[in-house]
Amino acid sequence: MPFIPHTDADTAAMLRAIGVADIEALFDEIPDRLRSAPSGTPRAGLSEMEMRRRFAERAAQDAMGPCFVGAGCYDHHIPAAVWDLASRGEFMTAYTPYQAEASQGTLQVIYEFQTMLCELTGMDACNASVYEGGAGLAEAVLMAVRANRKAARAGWPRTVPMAGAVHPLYVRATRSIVCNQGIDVPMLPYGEDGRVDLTALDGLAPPPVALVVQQPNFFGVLEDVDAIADWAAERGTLLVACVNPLSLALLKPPSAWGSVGANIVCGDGQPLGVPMASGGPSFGFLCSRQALVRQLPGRIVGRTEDARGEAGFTLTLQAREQHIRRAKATSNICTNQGLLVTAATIHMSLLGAAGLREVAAASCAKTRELVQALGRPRRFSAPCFHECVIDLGRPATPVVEALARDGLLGGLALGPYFAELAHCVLVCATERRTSAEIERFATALRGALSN
Amino acid sequence: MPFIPHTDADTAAMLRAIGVADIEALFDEIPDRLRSAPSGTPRAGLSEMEMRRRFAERAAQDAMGPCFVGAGCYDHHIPAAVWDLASRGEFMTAYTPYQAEASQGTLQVIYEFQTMLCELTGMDACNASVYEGGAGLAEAVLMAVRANRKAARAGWPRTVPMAGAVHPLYVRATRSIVCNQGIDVPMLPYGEDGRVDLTALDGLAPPPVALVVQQPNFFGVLEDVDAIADWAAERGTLLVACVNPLSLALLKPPSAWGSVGANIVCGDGQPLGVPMASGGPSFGFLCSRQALVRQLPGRIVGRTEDARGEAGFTLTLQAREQHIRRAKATSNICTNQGLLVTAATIHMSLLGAAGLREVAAASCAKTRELVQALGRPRRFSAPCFHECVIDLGRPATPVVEALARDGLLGGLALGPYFAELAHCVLVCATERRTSAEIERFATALRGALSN
Amino acid sequence: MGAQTIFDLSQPGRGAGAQRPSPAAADDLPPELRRDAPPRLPQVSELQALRHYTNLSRANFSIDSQFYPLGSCTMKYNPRGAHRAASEPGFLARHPLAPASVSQGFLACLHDLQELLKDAAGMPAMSLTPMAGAQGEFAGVAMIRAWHDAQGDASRREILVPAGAHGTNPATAAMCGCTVREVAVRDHGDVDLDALKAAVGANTAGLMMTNPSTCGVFERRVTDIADIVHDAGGLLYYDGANLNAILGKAKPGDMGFDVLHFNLHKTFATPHGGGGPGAGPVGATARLAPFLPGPIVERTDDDYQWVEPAQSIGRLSAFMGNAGILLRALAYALMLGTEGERRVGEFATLNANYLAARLKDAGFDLAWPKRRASHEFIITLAALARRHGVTAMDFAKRLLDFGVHAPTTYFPLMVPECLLIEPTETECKEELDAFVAAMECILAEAKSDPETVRTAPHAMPVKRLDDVKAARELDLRWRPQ
Amino acid sequence: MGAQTIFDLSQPGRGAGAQRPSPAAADDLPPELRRDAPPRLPQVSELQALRHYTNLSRANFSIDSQFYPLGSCTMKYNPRGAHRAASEPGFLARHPLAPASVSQGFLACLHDLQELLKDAAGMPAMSLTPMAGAQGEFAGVAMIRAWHDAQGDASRREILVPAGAHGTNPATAAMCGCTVREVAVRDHGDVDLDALKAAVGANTAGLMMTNPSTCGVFERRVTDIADIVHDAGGLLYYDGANLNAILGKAKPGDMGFDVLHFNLHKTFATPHGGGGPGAGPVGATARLAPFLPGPIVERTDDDYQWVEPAQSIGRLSAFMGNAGILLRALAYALMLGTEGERRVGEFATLNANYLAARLKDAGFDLAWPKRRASHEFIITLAALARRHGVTAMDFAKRLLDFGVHAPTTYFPLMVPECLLIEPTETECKEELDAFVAAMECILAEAKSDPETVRTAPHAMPVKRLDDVKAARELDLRWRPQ
Ligand SMILES: Cc1ncc(COP(=O)(O)O)c(C=O)c1O
Ligand SMILES: Cc1ncc(COP(=O)(O)O)c(C=O)c1O
Repeated sequence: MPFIPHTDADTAAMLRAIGVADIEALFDEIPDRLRSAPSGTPRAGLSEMEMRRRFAERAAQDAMGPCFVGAGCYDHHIPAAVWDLASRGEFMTAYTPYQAEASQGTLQVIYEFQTMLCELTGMDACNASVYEGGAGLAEAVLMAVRANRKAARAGWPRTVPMAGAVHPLYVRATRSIVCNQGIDVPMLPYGEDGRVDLTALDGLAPPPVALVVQQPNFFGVLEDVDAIADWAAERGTLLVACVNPLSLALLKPPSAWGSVGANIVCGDGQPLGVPMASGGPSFGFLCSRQALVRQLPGRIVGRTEDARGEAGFTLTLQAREQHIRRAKATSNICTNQGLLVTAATIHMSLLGAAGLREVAAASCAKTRELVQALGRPRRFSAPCFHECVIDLGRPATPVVEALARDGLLGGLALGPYFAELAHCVLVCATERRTSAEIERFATALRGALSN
Repeated sequence: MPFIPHTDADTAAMLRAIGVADIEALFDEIPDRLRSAPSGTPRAGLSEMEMRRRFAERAAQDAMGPCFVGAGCYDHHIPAAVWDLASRGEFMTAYTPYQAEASQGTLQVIYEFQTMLCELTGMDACNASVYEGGAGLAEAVLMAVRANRKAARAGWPRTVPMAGAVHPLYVRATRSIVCNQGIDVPMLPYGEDGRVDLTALDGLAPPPVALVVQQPNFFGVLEDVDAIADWAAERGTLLVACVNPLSLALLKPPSAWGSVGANIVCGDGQPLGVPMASGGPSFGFLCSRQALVRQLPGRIVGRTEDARGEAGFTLTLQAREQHIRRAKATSNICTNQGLLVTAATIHMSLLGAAGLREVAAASCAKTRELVQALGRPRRFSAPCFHECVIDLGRPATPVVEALARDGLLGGLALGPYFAELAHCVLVCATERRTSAEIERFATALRGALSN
Repeated sequence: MGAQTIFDLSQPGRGAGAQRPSPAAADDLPPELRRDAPPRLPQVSELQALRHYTNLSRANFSIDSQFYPLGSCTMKYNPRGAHRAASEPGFLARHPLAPASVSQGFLACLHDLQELLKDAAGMPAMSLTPMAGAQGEFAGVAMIRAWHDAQGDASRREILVPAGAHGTNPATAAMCGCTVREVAVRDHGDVDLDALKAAVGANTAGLMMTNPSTCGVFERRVTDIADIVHDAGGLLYYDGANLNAILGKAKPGDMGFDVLHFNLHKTFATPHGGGGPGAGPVGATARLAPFLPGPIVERTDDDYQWVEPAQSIGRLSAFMGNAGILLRALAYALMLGTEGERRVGEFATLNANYLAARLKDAGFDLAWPKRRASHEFIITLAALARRHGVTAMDFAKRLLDFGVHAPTTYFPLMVPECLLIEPTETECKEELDAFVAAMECILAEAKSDPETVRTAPHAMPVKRLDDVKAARELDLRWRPQ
Repeated sequence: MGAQTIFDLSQPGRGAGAQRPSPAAADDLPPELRRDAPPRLPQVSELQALRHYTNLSRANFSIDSQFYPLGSCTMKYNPRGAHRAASEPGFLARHPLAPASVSQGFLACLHDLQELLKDAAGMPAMSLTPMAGAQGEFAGVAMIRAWHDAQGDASRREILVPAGAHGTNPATAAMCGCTVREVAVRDHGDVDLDALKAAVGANTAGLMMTNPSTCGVFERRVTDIADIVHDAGGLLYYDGANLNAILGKAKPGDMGFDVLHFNLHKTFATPHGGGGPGAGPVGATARLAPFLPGPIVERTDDDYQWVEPAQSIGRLSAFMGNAGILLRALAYALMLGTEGERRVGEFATLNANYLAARLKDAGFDLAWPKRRASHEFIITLAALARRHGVTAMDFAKRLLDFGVHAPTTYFPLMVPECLLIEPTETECKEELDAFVAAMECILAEAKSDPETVRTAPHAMPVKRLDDVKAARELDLRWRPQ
């Protein structure tokens, strides 16, 4: 029997110490009619060997050639050291660092992580992660609504519009979460250039409590974030910036958007050392200006001193959290995505600003090469980052399916997300894609389109 | 540039401290005509990402279906914990434990390993590994020749016969090593049952210094070790037993062979948690009776006390070794196969005697199932362990090549090792082989034989 | 050294050269959108980073290195085999939006896990998507809300929780736009049924509870509770954090619960990762099934497909959940088998009752001495605190010096100076005995030398940390001196 | 706790259940060949084993956690990328006797490595099979012997080594059936040419030496040495343990050596593994090439093939060598590139000379103050030892308390109370400065408080260990009490 160390002698001695005849007796407070065995035919336990064989076979079933899909999850190189370190038992099997003195490793990692994210985003504070990008955006919206005192005082409606090209799956997650607090999340239209059309908002009075913009947006297009930030600042609307942290190695930090910058920055950390792994676990991050620190959800680590006056780290501002503040907490989040934060911290240490910049630039360049090689028109005119919408001139879903049968992920068909883009695919080529792979995609696409 | 941390400022400060103008100046004692750059076109350094892509492609090139070859290297299950632990930096990147106080981890692991091997073999002492099975057998032979005082006194010729079915590659390695000390290694014939034919020795006077027997032998056949051990003991010939350590979970330990047992036990530890990995790194082990401890080559760990009287571990009997005894050392071995010993120790802890016994028994049973399924006659009549020689009735090498093209390793063709067995293959099915895989082999073989 | 950060090791121009792709221009990005100055990330060599994080890891306690009798957290052995199985290259490289047609291996795994969990829950429907217990709770309360709305009963916005409920329960209710009402717990740790009867009414959306409860005892009248809530028109949410105690022995579905979550990072042994990730699959009875969050895997005759339940509360995250954790949980469940699952509950309970008995003998006060411990139990140090000025927190910190992680302190809130102790089934008797010995030793110290206990820990990388200073003089990020 | 072994944790009937295959009978094995009683291996749970070995690992120093200025050992950073690359499933699962036709990926890797190493050696032939430096030496001396035999000159059985040669050199010569003769080293660390001339003769098989030598200096008259030996009919063996110093700067083949080995676990950064494994490829000039040990990879027009050299000394192991280490070395060399290789030698030398200069300033005596350090250098504490009764060993042990591994002590043998210090190129200036600070601190202690130094270490898991007792009261295996 796996994992249980008790010998018969142990069990007997323990039962004696308790003073019962058998283990069954320990369940005597459970009413008989609630006792039940697992139903169906009993499953024999598999040995580790058998279990791994099953997993290996199933994983092999799904093995694919090169991946040209991004859409919030990117196939970047991860240095071997990242997961060799993050998988050390002391990181991987540690509990939440509530006992600070026995958790200095985890705590210092988070403190370093917070610093790195503040550097990337230009914000003053960062939490120790939320679940992922979509749920993180929901937390950011809730936070913005809580934090906009002016709006609350003035009784503005709880409306938080989103730029039209915010990741549609982030929008869905945000809506299902924030609707329970009566927050309305309307979508703004996107223009022919692929960027948000703010004129749709111009008439609004009172203005929205907060506004969400994504940079680069779902289409890979770069928004005019200066104009958006200024629009929001002028109206007392809090600006929530949803960003790809890797892009910030090249792009202006949200703190520097327009004249005053964004108020809250969120996003998904997957590009920072997290394998695609079907999209999870990854981690969401949430940063803010100093003024909003007490509205942040989730854990935050602070540096302090020990009884000898030496520096050390501990969870702080816990009065925001559910285990202290209960129904009045800033969020219900408890378990977060700590191990991924550890990996990301190590990843960023190994890459540094220069390395991240080169990864971002190489991904941009590869995507340019890809678009060129595919020879199909871009759907949107504005500059893009490392993703791009391509018009195939016919329904895209069957084409993508055909490419998949050919063994490659040839972009994301957009029809299921935007009916008007049913002929389009969103493609991405990270720094890992070789010219040979790009050529393979181009050839396969030509084949698929000629059928 | 990878791995070198020096900034320009560091380099400048360091050169200043040394008092030279540039790094070049530090090489001024090398005569000019000996200075040389690498020849050929310079190779650009690859990033880790590029390097790993190359390796991944090449490894994928060699990916094979199920392995039915043993012949000294076996496809056993290895618990995930084994290498997760052995790959911890503290084990993997530690140096030889010469500084005992800073190496208690490695030292205690070796002490535990020595104990486990003594338990398996029944011997009194074990070293901390030699390179592998073949070189280990050479060390055992050298050791036996050094240790047989009676033979030396009596001036017996330096002859160490080997049983005819000792692994032919072990024989080759042993010969190339021991021939330099003028030791002759004749092969004894094997009989129709696949076991050694000792009658060939019976006439010999004086008897050989030592005798080597392998159990199970290269053909997978079980030798009559009791008779062999008694034969050797009666004549003052030292018996070197070469064994598969896994088999000792089921089989009689060499200490119990005949009335007095073997004197020296060696073998390869690969079946104890070491991946096949093209045959290396694995490790050789060498065990002996107490009387011969000082003749053991390589490192040995002993338990002792520290200055407070607490137990601790240290390298001991170092006066046998090259760094102390130089030309009079028992061997020139320095770097051994330590990390593999660590893995094996963890492996044995996880499996325990019962687990090893079940692995061995399951491998025996699978091999029986395989032989049955293949439907070809066994070549040797004596009982076998988890390998078996099968007669294909036609030259085996092309058949094995055909099976390989089919994606499976269908046994080892024996022609290159034993001309008289050119129609035979040595097959093995470990506990990892499924009935489906066995069926696949059987079908493929039928196909190959019907061509 | 303790607090030398990676930034302190940084030097301009240093880096890990092997991690840099070949430089590429990105000149076509509009200049006004580019950043002026690079972020001040560390500039260190690969070895410096490796050594820094290796040594930081060594400043942690973990299951792999210590015993963690941490009540409510179920810190049991996290099988390395499950970790490796989930790390198969084919799984790690799978893009979340890969078509289902080329994802049948992955979908088959999720489907297997759904089936397994349904059986353990005693419920006919399961969604794997919630990323932790709290997100499972959120899903559950949102489903309860949506159900009432679908019945045209939009006034039901009150969630009841027993006193001592875990903080995520009230926080979840609030996040779902509900109000929270506490129900008292009686002497022996059971819910006060009279108080419950008084609390339910037309506004009752539902009740959230654990069973075994956070008091470490099995709620004996759970079906009465279910009847009271159901009769009042409410629904019952089962917080599965304590499921380890009854795995293979009893099913929440049989107790009258309508919806539940699992903490796979507890009951199904996936690692806690220093705070996460986890997974909180949510199960439902037939009437709540249409409201489950998506996506869910459905098996057709030909293959596996993603589906969204008809009246789904929606997505809770962009993709499908913490896939890697789900795979680990499946690996664990497969290794257990039916028999192994049953033994989990049995030996978790045996260990807890043994430890309770031993500690009682050693002179510690059990919070509910007349009850069976479930998988965990509570001792209260209130008397000790009064007598020797040594608190539960002091005890907890001192335990660290003995190489044992502290039990959960001051939870549940209604037991003064308490330690909530959960040994789990994967610890052996010797480990439990060593814990008792440490507790006895600290108890003796508390009497003879309370200062040592009060100023503990002494053998950790840092001494006791000043939390007040941390909160007052916020230092949330490194800055150059 | 320190010395609680895995056997002390064992209980009859305990085990790691998930590691047991389904039981199978092996009834057909002859009863007289079966064992009576099972070996007394540990019976522990998976968690017990995991925790035990995790904690044991934490009692080690390692490159991943500490600086190791260990002369002659080249303890530099072992890239994790190389480790992962060599761990590709396709490589780990490859059987050593798989036909070459289905091993082209692996053979291509070996061939690339052979080519790389030939270039670094300045020699036209290379065999990868030796499993460590000492086995490379064995191959080399056996080849020298075989060459003389092939010339019909079987009387040449004497191997010369400079005083202070590494122990493996004389031991190898002896293992090859040769006798050993030492040649003196002069004041500044160079070989005494007169002594050499006197030593060579009709029995001279060859000379083994390192260059830079074990004295940490480059042998300036190496070509004169080569001429003397060659003129006397002998051959020259290059011990490549110190090649890190001249990588990309000079080649042994150009210096007149006939055969050499690499220590890939030094120069090519493969991990030492707590004692091994390593790899010791052996290179040869054209005339010695036919004698190389096999197998070697040859590239034909179509593919890669295994070949055995015509007059090969034979196999040194059953299969083809430490494949996994060879793959790691190739990965490392590929990441370096030509330019990176050159920088290895340069920065290894820079670090050594910097450290030597700093220590000299700090008052330490360099063994050869007038010479350039190569990648390593020697300080002698003889004066200190006399004055304060503090030995080089005491210094070494005290360094451990500062979190630095001790340098190599008492080697080479001819320098009294010496420390051989090799920082390697992968350590940064701050690390070297911290080492100097520690040395200064210990120097001050040696004067003010020698007892602290003499009884060091104080911060390790154990105090100084009793080696004499270990050798006198041999305890080489655990036994039940
Ligand atoms: C009783 C109880 N409920 C809910 C939770 C929340 O689960 P999670 O941390 O996975 O969000 C916990 C976690 O500790 C718990 O103990
Ligand atoms: C100078 C020298 N030669 C030879 C060797 C032997 O190499 P190995 O330990 O790989 O057998 C060493 C190892 O430390 C060495 O330093």
